[in-house]
Amino acid sequence: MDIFYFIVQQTMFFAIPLLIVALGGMFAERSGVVNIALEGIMVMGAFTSIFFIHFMQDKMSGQLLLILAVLVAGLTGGIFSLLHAFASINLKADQTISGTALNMFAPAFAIFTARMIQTVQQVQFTDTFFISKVPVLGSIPVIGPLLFRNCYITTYIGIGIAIAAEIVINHTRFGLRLRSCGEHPQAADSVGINVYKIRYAGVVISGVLAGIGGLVFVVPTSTNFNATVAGYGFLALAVLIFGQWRTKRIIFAAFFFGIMKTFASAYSGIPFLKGLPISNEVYKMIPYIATLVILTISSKSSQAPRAEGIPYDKGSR
Amino acid sequence: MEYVIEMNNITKEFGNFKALDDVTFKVKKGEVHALLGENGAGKSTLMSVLFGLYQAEKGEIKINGEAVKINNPNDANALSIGMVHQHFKLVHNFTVLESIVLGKETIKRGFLKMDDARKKVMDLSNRYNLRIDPDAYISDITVGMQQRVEILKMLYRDNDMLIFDEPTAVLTPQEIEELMKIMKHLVDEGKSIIFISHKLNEIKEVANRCSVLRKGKYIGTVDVETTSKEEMSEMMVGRKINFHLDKIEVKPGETVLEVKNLTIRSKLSKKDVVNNVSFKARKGEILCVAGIDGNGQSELVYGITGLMPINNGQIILNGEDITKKSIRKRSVAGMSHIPEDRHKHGLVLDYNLQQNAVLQTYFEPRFQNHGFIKFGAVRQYAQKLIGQYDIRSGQGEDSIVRDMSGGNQQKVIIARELDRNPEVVVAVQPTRGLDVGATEYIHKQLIAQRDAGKAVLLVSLELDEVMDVSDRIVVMYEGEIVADLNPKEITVQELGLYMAGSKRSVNNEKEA
Amino acid sequence: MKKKHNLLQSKGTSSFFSVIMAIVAGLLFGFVILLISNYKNAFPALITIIKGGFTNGTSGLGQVLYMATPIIMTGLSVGFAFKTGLFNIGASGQFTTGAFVAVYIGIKWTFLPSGIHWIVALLGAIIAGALWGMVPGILKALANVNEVITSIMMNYIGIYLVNMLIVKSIYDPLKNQTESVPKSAIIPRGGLEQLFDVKNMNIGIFIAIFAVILIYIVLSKTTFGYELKACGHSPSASQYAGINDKRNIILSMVIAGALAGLGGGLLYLSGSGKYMQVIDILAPEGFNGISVALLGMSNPIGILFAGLFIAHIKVGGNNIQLYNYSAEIIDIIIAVIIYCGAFSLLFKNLIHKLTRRNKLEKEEGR
Amino acid sequence: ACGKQNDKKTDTDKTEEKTETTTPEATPDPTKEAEAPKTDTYELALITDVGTIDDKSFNQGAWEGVEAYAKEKGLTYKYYQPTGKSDDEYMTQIDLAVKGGAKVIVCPGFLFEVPIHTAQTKYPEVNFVILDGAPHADEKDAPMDITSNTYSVFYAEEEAGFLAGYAIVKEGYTKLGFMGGIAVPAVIKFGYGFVQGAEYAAQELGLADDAVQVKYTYVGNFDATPENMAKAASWYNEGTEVIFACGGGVGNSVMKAAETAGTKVIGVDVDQSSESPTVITSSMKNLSKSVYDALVAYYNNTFPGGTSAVLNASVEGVQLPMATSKFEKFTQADYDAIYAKVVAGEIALKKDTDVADAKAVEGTKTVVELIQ
Ligand SMILES: Nc1ncnc2c1ncn2[C@@H]1O[C@H](COP(=O)(O)OP(=O)(O)OP(=O)(O)O)[C@@H](O)[C@H]1O
Ligand SMILES: Nc1ncnc2c1ncn2[C@@H]1O[C@H](COP(=O)(O)OP(=O)(O)OP(=O)(O)O)[C@@H](O)[C@H]1O
Ligand SMILES: [Mg+2]
Ligand SMILES: [Mg+2]
Repeated sequence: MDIFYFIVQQTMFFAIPLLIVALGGMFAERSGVVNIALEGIMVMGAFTSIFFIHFMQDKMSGQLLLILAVLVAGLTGGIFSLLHAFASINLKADQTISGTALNMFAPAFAIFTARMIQTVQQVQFTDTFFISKVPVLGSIPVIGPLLFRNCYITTYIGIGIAIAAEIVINHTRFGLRLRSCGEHPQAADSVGINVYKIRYAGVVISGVLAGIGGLVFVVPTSTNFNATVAGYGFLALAVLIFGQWRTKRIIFAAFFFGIMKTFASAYSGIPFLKGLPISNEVYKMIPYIATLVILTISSKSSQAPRAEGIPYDKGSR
Repeated sequence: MEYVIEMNNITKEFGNFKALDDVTFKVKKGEVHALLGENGAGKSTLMSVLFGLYQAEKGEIKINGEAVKINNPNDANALSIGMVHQHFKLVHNFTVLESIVLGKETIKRGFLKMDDARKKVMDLSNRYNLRIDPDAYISDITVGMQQRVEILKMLYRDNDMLIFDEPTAVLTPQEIEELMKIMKHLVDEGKSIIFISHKLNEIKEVANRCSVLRKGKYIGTVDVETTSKEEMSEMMVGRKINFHLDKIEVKPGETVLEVKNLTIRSKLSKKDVVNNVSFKARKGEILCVAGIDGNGQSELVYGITGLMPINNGQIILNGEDITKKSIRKRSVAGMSHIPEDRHKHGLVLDYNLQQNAVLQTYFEPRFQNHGFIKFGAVRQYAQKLIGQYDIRSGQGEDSIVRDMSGGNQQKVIIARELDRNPEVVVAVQPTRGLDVGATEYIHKQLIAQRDAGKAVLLVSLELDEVMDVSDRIVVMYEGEIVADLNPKEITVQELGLYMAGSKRSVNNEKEA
Repeated sequence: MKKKHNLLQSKGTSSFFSVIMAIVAGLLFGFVILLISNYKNAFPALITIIKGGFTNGTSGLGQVLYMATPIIMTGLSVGFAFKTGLFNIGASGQFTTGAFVAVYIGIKWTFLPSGIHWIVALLGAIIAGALWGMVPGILKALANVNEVITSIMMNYIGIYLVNMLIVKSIYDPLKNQTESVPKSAIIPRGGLEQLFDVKNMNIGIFIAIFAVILIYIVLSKTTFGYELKACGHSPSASQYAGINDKRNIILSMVIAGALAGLGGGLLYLSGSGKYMQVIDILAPEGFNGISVALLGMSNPIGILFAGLFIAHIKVGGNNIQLYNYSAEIIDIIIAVIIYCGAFSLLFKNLIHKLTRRNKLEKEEGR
Repeated sequence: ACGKQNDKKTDTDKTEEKTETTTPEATPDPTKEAEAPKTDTYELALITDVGTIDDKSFNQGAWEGVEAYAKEKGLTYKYYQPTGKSDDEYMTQIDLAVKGGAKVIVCPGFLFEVPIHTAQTKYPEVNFVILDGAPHADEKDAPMDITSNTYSVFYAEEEAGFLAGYAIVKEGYTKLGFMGGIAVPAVIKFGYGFVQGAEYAAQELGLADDAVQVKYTYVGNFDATPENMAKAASWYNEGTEVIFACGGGVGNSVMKAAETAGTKVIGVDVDQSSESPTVITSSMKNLSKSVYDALVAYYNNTFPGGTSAVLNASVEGVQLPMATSKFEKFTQADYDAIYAKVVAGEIALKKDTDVADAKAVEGTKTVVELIQ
């Protein structure tokens, strides 16, 4: 049973950042803007927020600091994503252009700035956020050890974001309008919806979430930030597509990938996997191969938002 | 306050192209006002200006006598103007209800609250007899229902001035009739309607007055009752149009295309959308497949041309069994195809006119040499087609097809498909959305093909076209052929009965 | 006069101008950063960046060519796929597998005569890359799986698989990298090492240029290219026209993969003392390829110059270390240049408008 | 043509070296001079290898040595960062450093073996210090070929690992882990030494057979990744008490896992105690000291050029930072005692070249569980 709890707890560390960022990507793409800048935005979000923690940790600590850092990360991501929005919405440019540029810019900027400020590029932080057991909730049998021990508040933030995303996309006016812009912006425009504004909103939400995702990625897995999120932005993109641009499926995809990753990296501590004559490198490949296989089976009916990637031009027919 | 809508001296430019040049257009309260003009005359553009999708460079708009600025559809909406667009603006994976309320949602604390909306929509639906299924997805409903959704969108917004941009181009005769009734009903309730159509019969039937545009310029407004169709069309194109098609008698020759027991099963519904269909198309004959939209005509054509796999049956072209042949092989064997959906199938919209002109022939020796394209030959060929088929566009053979008007896009396809000197022409709604001039031209081209001894398989939803152009008519109903008729021996009314499934003269012999 | 207008109107020219604008903007931005970090040396540093490969005589130029070769190939790979409507984000994995097979053949197939050995090794790289590109192609064509996600997956599978195979076959455990490739499998120098003061200069750049020209011809002069682009623009219309779109999707990815794979071979057989290390990092050349393709506007010739340009200012960026600036500035500059590429549409429309107005006026006058 | 020019240049440089006036490489090529008129010059240079200058590990350790000496003597100094990883690209950096006026160039890492082999003859007036490697030609199994302007430094990592393994078992831990970055010689030596140190302590303590368990793996990278963190977490979850994190950024992942599991980490290369409270000690090689010493020697004209040294305990090449270690039972006296034994060569340690894998260095009291 212990090992089961352990697997679930570890899975969270992989799945939650992927989930948050992929959901961010969903908002952008369902508004019609492809956002391959997720990786770069994650780097920026993680960079400023970890820096924030680095400077503030003498004055405060614990969950308050982390929540403030989450705000900083989101704010940074949102602002940074405006560049993407401007290029792909106002300038009607190919959306891979600014995405690629942002991905390139972010790590270089993070390294450059960190060195300017503190001479070393790693930004150190002290982890005062770890929760070994949530009071009361952690004591519930099964559920407690599963969800409320050895965790970070960011896990709940992630889950909260997922629930909110589902509600916003499917049950609010904004969500309805956002979806219409991603599928048929001319239709949206003809009923008086400002496609540009909605798309800006979509991209900025994706930026906010990707920024938060960057922080959520770093906090549980390292003691410093070294200008990289190890390709998780691209993986989040994959999770988004795997999840067929739908909240519930994205949640599934993120956790599927997270659990595969957990098996792949923690197999040596998992009894039933430990004995198998499978090498390290094969284990590393498994999550990706499994994803490929599942995709092959499940993609026949997959349909991206129809207007995704196409700049909206009022005049065009 | 005589006019509800006054558009004075409107000028609209796209780049340096004047789509509207000093156009004046006035609509009275409670009338159906037709707007007539060739393809590309600027009708849709004028309406888009009125609806706030485009801003005019010059001119003023008065609504109910007051000068207004309409910067976006919201402004139009606020002024009680609604529009059914030429190309429907519906989101394919929204439900009917969602589509109607989009942009004017009822909400409670930010959350959608559909119940009120549903009630209002259903009330309207009942009141105007606009039958819809509020929970069906747009992608699953017929074009006719989509149109009703579009109309309900306007009514839901309590609009008084309604613009219908070519609403009938995609409808079946029955649906058109229904729409005419609805329009009259709406006008009776005091609403004003602008009605764009290329079909003079419809204008005659429903409109009070008619304004004519030609090449972006305002020509005049006439009273429909006192003006003949001929007069109106002359105003429109600047010359006399011959409504009577001169067709010489041609004796059909041997069979070119034979379809035997063709069956196609839908992947989604698992129904036989084409059910054991057999017919022969002969040389020197225009065989028309008539029927109400959605009775399997599209699938039949997809099956014949190879765009869709068939489940059973045989297709024989000039004695050769092509059932299993690729699209390319069929095309090379002499099958031309004027597709139903010109944007999806007929054209590579981002290619220029030249490139589209050789879409079916680029691999022929006249256009390539060892895999290398002969650019000079392609250009010359495109120029030839442009001249021959009067294709109009900004930059001639270098125009990107996406930027061309719908009518001219269609002409590119027609030119390409007919110029290949095919054995059989499969034409699906070749004149959809085209003005009378262009329609006349295309009909003449089809007849010329027939006169030259080709077989023409024409799929059309328009009864006039069916009756005028074809030499023989087969009627499809629910995937089956229910009648094989001679147009000279039946009336339109009779044909309508076959199409509606209330009469049949051919039995579906499974064994045959 | 007429000539001039045609020149300005042609797509190529206006693209060229907008790229120049983007470069100027990027350099200006870089200059600002130089000023902020240390204003004293900012100007000479900027000059050094602009001079790039021209700073150190022939050795600098040699370096540019060396650095440009692999990213031209991955750029070509990405750009070619773009042209056919596919986003090949998997150039990295194709590059890696190509490199591995090249190195493997180089090390193991020493029975091959020396004039042939390197050619076979490069062919191996091409085939490996092609296979790696084929998987997303097949999955896209037959199972409707988005090629972006499969390419990302194939990148990771590629790196881990190659790591495993290296360790099993051609591993130098002391250095955690492959053994060194014997001379017979190293791409010939062709006398270039005498022209350029770089020890290991070779004819790889010519192979890359050859690939560029080949792809250019295929895309713009042949019926095959016509088909591929048609599929890229409209799969349904291509299908209607009897073009086998599934086959073309697969072929596009195969070709894109082959190009990236060849890039891997060219780099690791360059004899520059570059070894494949057993490390879990995706080859950055693949992602740089996206930048190169975008900067080159997916046009093969444009990609060639984009690759050379990026290598050029990277060499410049390396040299500014002497002014005590860190080389990351170059990445920032390149990012800004690519970003400003987004303005090209704006710029192109402007040129278009101007020239069209002139043309119309002229026509009216006539 | 180029080759000739080079020869000429080195000739002139040599003559200059004799007179020992200006910085080397200052005169020969007037065009080059004209091109870069005002660049600052840096007398001491370091070129980073795979990591960065601030990697909290190998490169940084070496850099600190350069920095310390330069600051002390008021010399100009600078590091250079290659644009890519290949012999040519390293060579380009050496060229650049020489152009930048370097007299001594420190190159951390065996990746510099081939480039320095070229550079030591191309720039005879410049001196090179290579850490963890010795120059040799670009051929398979080429022997070491070192000239009088190059000093090659190796470290007895197995001794450093030994000290750590010994101390940790003495401290009372028996469930150990070794998480190496990539299986390069230095990392392997650390690992083997660690296992042997554990065994030695277990023998001393008279523990039962197989009392000490060591999980042993190389993760395949030098980065802080969630994968590494999950791997470490799974070990801790299974009962591992201390992990020797031997691979740059991998350490940060392991520390993270330890922080959440409430367990311990052993750092590597440099004193990593400041990185995380979980770092109980660090298995150090005295990178900065050895670099510093080499520079001192150079300026005292006693540069040990032409030699390759293995810095071991006897020259304080390796150590545990006792001052910052968080031992409770293991005392300074214990440390001094074992250190003396290592210095005296009383303990024969097996190295990477001696045995095939870590399984082969386990003893009766220690079991190694290889995780591949
Ligand atoms: N055009 C359509 N025709 C038939 N069914 C459809 C259509 N569009 C969507 N559906 C189905 O209706 C359901 C709701 O669709 P929707 O797009 O809202 O996704 P969802 O299941 O609500 O996912 P999420 O909540 O994550 O957005 C889905 O099961 C979907 O398969
Ligand atoms: N967004 C646009 N950009 C450039 N040209 C346009 C645009 N919209 C319309 N045009 C051009 O303006 C002219 C008028 O187009 P419009 O759609 O108003 O014609 P129409 O009268 O509605 O024709 P149809 O009967 O074919 O619908 C055409 O020549 C068309 O090519
Ligand atoms: Mg939904
Ligand atoms: Mg129109």
